[in-house]
Amino acid sequence: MKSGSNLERVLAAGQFAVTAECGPPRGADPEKVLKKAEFVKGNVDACNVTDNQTSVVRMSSLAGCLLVRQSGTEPLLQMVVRDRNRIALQSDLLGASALGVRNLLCLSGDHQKFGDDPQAKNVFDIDSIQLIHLVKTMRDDGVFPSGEKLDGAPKFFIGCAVNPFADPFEIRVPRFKLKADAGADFVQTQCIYNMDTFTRYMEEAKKMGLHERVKILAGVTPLKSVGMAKFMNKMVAGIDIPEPVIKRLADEPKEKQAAKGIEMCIEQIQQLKEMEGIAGVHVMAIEWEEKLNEIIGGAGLLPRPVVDEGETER
Amino acid sequence: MITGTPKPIEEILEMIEPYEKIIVAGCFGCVTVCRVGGEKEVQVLASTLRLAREAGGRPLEIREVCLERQCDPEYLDPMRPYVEDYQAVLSIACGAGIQFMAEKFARTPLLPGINTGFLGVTERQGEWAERCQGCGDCVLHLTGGICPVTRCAKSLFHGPCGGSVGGICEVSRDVPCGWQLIIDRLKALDQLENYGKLKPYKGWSSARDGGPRRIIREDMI
Amino acid sequence: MSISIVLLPCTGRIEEAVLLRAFEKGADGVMVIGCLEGDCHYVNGNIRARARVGRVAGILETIGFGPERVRMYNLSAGEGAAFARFTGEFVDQVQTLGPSPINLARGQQNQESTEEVAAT
Amino acid sequence: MTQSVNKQQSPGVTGAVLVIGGGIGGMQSALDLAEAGFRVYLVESAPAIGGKMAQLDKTFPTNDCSMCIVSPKLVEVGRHRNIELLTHSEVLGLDGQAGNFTARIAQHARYVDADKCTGCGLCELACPVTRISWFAEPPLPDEKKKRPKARDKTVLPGVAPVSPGDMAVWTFTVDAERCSRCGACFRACLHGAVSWQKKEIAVINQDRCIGCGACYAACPEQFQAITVDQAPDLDKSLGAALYARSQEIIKQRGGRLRGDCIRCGLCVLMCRKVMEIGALTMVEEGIEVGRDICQVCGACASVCPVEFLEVEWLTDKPVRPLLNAFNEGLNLRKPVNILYPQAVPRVPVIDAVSCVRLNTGACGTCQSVCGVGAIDYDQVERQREITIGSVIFSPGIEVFDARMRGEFGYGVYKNVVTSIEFERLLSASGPTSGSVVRPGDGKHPRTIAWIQCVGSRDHSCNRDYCSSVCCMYAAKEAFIAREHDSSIEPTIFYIDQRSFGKNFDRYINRVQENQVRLVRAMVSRVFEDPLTGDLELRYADDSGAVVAEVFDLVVLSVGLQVSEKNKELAGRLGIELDGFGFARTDGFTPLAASRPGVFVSGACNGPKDIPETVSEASGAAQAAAVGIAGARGSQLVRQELPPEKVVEPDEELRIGVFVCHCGSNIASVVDVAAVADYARSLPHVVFADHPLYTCSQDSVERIRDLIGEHNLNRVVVSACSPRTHEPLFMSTLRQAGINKYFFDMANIRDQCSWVHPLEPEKATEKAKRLMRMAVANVSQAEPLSELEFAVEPSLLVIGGGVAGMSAAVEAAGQGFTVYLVEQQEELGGQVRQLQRSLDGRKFAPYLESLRQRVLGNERIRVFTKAALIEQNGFVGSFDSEIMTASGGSRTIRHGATLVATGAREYRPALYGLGERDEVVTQTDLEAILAREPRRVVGWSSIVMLQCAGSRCSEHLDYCSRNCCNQAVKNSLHLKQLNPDIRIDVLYRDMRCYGLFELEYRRARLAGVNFIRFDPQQHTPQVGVAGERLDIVAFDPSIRRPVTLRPDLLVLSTGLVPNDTEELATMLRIPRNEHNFFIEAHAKLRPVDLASEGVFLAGTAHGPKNVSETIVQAQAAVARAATILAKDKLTLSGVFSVVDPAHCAVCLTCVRACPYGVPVITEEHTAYINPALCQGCGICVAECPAKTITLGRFRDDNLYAKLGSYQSAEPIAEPRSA
Repeated sequence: MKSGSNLERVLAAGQFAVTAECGPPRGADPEKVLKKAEFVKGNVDACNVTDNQTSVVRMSSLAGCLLVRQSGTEPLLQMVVRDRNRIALQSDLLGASALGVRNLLCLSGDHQKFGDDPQAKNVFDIDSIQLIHLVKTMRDDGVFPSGEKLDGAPKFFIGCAVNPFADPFEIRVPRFKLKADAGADFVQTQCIYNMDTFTRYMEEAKKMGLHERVKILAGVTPLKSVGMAKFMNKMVAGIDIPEPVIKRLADEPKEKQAAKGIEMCIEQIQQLKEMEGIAGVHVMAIEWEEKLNEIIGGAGLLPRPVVDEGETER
Repeated sequence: MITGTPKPIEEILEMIEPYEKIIVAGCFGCVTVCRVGGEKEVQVLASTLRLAREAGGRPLEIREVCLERQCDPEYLDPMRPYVEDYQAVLSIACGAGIQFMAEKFARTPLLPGINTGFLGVTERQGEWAERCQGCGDCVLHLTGGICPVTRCAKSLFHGPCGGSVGGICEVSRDVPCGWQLIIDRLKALDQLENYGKLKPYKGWSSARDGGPRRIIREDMI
Repeated sequence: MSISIVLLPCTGRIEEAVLLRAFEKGADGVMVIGCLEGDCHYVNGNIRARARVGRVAGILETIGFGPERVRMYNLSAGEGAAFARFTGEFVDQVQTLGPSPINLARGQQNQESTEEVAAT
Repeated sequence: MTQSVNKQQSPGVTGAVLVIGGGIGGMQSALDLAEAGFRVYLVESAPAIGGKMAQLDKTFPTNDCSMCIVSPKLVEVGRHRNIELLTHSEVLGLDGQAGNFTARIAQHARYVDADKCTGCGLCELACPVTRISWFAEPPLPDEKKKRPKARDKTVLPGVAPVSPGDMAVWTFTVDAERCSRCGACFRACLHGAVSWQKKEIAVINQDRCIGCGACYAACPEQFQAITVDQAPDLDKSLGAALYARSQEIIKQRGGRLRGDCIRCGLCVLMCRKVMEIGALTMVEEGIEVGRDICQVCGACASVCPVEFLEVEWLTDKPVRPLLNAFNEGLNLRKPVNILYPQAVPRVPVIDAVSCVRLNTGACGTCQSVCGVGAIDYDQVERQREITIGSVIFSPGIEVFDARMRGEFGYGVYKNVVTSIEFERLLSASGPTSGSVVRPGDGKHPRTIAWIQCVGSRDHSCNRDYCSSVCCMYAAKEAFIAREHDSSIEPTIFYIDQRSFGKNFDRYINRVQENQVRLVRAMVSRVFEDPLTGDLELRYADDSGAVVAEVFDLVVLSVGLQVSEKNKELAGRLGIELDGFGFARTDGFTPLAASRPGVFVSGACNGPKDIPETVSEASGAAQAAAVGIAGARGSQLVRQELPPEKVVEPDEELRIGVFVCHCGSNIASVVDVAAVADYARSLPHVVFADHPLYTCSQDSVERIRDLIGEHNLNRVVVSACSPRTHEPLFMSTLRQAGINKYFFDMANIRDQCSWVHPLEPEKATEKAKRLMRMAVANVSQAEPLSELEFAVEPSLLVIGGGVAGMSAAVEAAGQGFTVYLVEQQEELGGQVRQLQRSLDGRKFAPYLESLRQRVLGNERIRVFTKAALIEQNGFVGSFDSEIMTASGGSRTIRHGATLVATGAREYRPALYGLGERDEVVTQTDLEAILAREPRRVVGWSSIVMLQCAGSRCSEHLDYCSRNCCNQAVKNSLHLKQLNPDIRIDVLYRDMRCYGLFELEYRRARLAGVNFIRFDPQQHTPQVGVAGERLDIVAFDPSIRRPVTLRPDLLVLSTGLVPNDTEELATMLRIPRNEHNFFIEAHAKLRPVDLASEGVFLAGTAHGPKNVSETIVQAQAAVARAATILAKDKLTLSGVFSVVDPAHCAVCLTCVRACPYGVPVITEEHTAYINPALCQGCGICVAECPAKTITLGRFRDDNLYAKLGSYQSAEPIAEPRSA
């Protein structure tokens, strides 16, 4: 066990893992986090806590993680390289590990242009792949990247994101491989709608044996309406929703589209479960956490297994 | 070349508000080439300021000059005899030129008439684009001659990020994804294997993060 | 209000400083009259002139003279009637705006407006 | 300075050419010849040159303004020293032979002395006559002229209240000495202002007099006892005074507003005292009219300031309006008339039919107002003989008389107009100032129909040919009409869309996109609704049903035809015409008339549009020049000039100012003396004067003397437009020995007196200002030198096909050295693949003889398997590097370059071409017909498919122009070899333009089936059934599909240009998206390319047939000869100069120049070659370092003008070289 986290254990046991995510509030009220965490609780193996997603300022990811854990779910700390230089990154990692956070997701972070503070100076001292490498060095070698010895190495189950739908397609898998080479233990994918492209992606990844080196959690997001589907397809970089998917929603009357979206999401999870190399799903029910239970239960993934192996959570 | 854009007239008018008699100084160097600070722009700016001030009831006397370069001491000398006859110098050279002039003429306030931009190229008439950040540690040989530090909005060393769509960066429709360019170029050069290598963390000490930089070449002194 | 015509080889010769200088010398408005677009005797001089006139209009706006004091018109050499219509229209426009701020400041009574014409 | 005709010894031929016809063709021929060193006599029957093109509004397919592009040509012809213009003239006969002809020319009486006339137009303004009068029989020799007496009188009632002092008043007094005490004045005065008693002298009470002049009119002729005072212009004539007073009253009243009679008395005085009729009298109720004696000249109405009189009310005789022929009779003119505002020469002609002076001896107003004494009523027709070496016949065409097609109602229905009339309605300078209105009621039409082929393709009225231009001009008129008024809905009814020229199809598409409806239908009749004037058209639609549709206006697209007058003229010249009156020529010498030494060009050589006419005109100039090349330069007028004074840097500025009266054109409004006085007060002005006509011969000479007398070194003329007059004054300066750029002109006519006639004080102030600005400008003038470059008299021809070889032979014929470069091993080009020309003659013998003429000519150096790899230099002196197959290269120097790179047949992989033996192209078919004619007997059915790969975006997106004619030619040949063969031609539009229409008709009569298809509805399907081809086409005539199983499918494929990418870049000559070269101007410079000194001929320009190619080759050589025939080229002194001192080598000028002239040199500075600079000033304005200046338009010049327009600024130090 590299970190001993619940997620790592579930995956190590060969169980189909489920994660979800939880965005911290735009304020200091812990209740907001706790309320969201209630919806998550019992439905997942770990819950991502986002780090100033889309460059909109929110409660810090680490604080969010602690609140999530408090409500009884294992947190997964997201960390972007946009806002911290390598000094801050190392320091925050040590702190998170000390406070018992065991899952980590290394990200670049959206450009500040999209947030409330487009005038901010970004950092990007190192990039997300270099962050993976940095965490792995600290965890496995017990040294800082500078070569100085650590007084107690941090323990993390190291993850990162991959997007099979971004351009150019031909380097999507090589880039995945770079992340594996840098030391990623698991990946969560961008939400998948185009199963054809994703299948091709997986074929390539499998050819390189990546599914054996890294646990792949497939990302899904239930669509609330045809409007949301069209908007995401058009406006969100790296999201590819094929026309038939949109049409299936559009064929429903407006008031039934949400239910249809959930039905489609469940179907998709079941398909993914059958796909070789997929170790779990990451369900991103954006501002729709209350449906997690319905979706995950509907996909036959409840209750979540309890895997005991070695040490348990403190 | 160093590029720049004119400062808004309102901002300049505010800057020169206290003065009745100023010099508008252009530069025949980079800012002439990028058409923001040459003789022509001196004339346009001077005329504009005179109009605005006289219309406001406070005529402004302007001496229009254009120096060979504002970043070499010898070229500043011709201004010395008369610079103190004026209350301020409004320079439309780059920030380097303006500062250098400020150092040389200690008793005269120096005002910037342009916003200095970046090290860029003329993509076509009237359109300039950034190519280099002067980071002091060039990796162009590894990236197909395209700089990830400058051309990627996030200066990633292992791009592209998920924000690359159809070769365009999510930051702006007009910005090509630097990493798409690098990959295309590596492919054309048959050097795609360079992509698959992990790159070490960049040392930023040679860039601006190391503090104001200075080059001293003993052999040339 | 009266009009003075300054002959140019092509509106492509007109430049921002010249247009601004006309205002410094007391013009209340400046028309730039070139060939029809796509029909420039010198290929694209009128297109370039249009851009420069646009820039000057922007400058005039920021310094409170009003962008309407400078305008580009396109005419073919045979369109005397249209020329008269354009000048009438422009003079009316400038008259509505009144004397340019600089003329007001100078206390000038006689209002004038110059105009530049491209000969082809 | 002396002017002399330099008569060198010539080798038996005369170095002069007679050009008949002053339209665009004749002008082009004249200019090309004069520039190439020949003297030209240009004879035009109209009073001014310009022809049909001057009447057009816009031109297709570029929508260029016709007058804008033609007027520089007019000026150039008018000013050319070696072109003698004989307008209002006619050729009576031609004797002699090629090389030495004598022509007899009649110069009709113009009644205006062209040498004296300055074109001010005052005569036309003052002339009161507006109708063709019914003149009384002239008195018999011994009969005394007597005043007519009215018997039939009526009164036009309506008098406005008038009191003394209301109007600009003349004063009348009785001359006691002469008064006969008859009391006529007393009786005539309606205002009690005359006191008289029997046997007493009458006295006029000035307090009661309203100045109507009734007394003056009534005073018997033999006494003339009443004198008039305070009458401006009465010293000239009463007519002049009446005009002046009429204008004055109009001015006072603020315009010519219709109203009751204001008792000004002008009409009465005009009729009685000027026209010597006396049909009008003032009576209590109004004006009494002697209806029977009115001569209906319209003079009374034309001086009436309130439009009280209508000529139609005055008489029972038919009123015959004097229609303006230039405006196609859509408005009125005066007997003395300048044909149109831009006319060259700008000299009026007095119409002998309507002029009152010439018919009755009365009036004479125009003569009295002419300030230079140019009116000469005694002028008579003058005959003269001229000797010339060649003759060019280019009299042009007239339009078909639409009355011959009575079913359309032209001449009966007012709202049916011809296309040329519509052209005038569109024109900004036309009768309606460009407003589209119905002639019937002045309403703006919303729906307009064009009916095509009126007087074209019509066997019934002996107009079997296609007029070639109507499809395009109709589309243009419809398009422009919508541009004028976007609510107009145009519809064009046509048979075939014959948009066969370069970029024409694209234009038609654009027109359709702009909501012009095209309907393929023949209109059978037009009916007028007599109440509304609307017109109902009947036609058969696609389904065959007869449709009736109503339009507001109908335009008949009338065809072109040769006028009877020109047929007679051709007879006098002894040249043969065909049955329609077009000149007979041979396809391989397309411009040579039947009489040697006489050449034809333009539409008299078959209907054609402007660019083809211009090509032919240049080509005819070439043909005319070849035979007399030995006498080049022998008849030229040369000018010798004194040396130019060098201006010293510290020389004092001495400015002379001349303020022109322009007769009264300027002086009637502007106080020219005051302007001249003001000029003297300006700094540095040492002399000022105000001549009556500054441009008259004596004034110009005086200016020359004054420059010497006062030691002037700068001159300003305040007069009219620099566009027309600046060259004259500039050359005057040069003749006086000072640099001609020390000059400026203020246009105080157009910009002061013409636009502000009602505000003389303000106009005068403005004239002062404009003059002051010119003085300021000239104070900043720099002497500019006009650079001279030696010319290498040799021509580089690229391409050895028919175009290139013809050009080589032609150029060598003019005595120039020719370098002919051909990529292939053999000369001949694409025509080597072809068999017969459209007139059925074999190409092989022609090609062989042409080849021999090239190879046997010692002036032609041929390089085969060779290519041009580099060209440097500029017009007059290019250096070109030619690489040959051996790998060797050589550099040649030449003055001009001719591009004739040609085109080849397009062979698309379509319909089985290249796969199946029975699918061939038209070229393949021709080869079979030539080599294996017996195969034809074995065929029973052939299908030809037109536009195979043409006019479609996937293949060639243009029409290749030849294919329809080729299909017709080959069909006829097949029918000749095997009369029983069935031929089906599947086509979209049969584009047998011009006289090729006759062949198309012949083919139809010979039984060839023509089946139209519309690719948007039914493209023919080509398949295979069993072993045979199986073609299904929809036949619109029976409205059902037909299946064809031919022995052979012949594809009419188009032409594609040869690869010229490198050449285009090297010579900086642009190509269009189909890779054909783009000529310098689509209309007027069809064989010039954008780079100066580089010309174009043949299919590299666009698809064309062999005759058209030969014409272009001749034309391109004529254009090149205008350079090569000169020893040196003189270029304008106005060009851009880079001062390297501050050049930042930023490339801004390099990128901004539309001609690609600036370059960065090895000395690290931008350089602008003066020989290439066009002088637009774009680079000057763009240069961020302000280090480029342009001759007369430097910042100093512009700032001086701007600085002086509010008040005289102290003038900056004079600039000097």
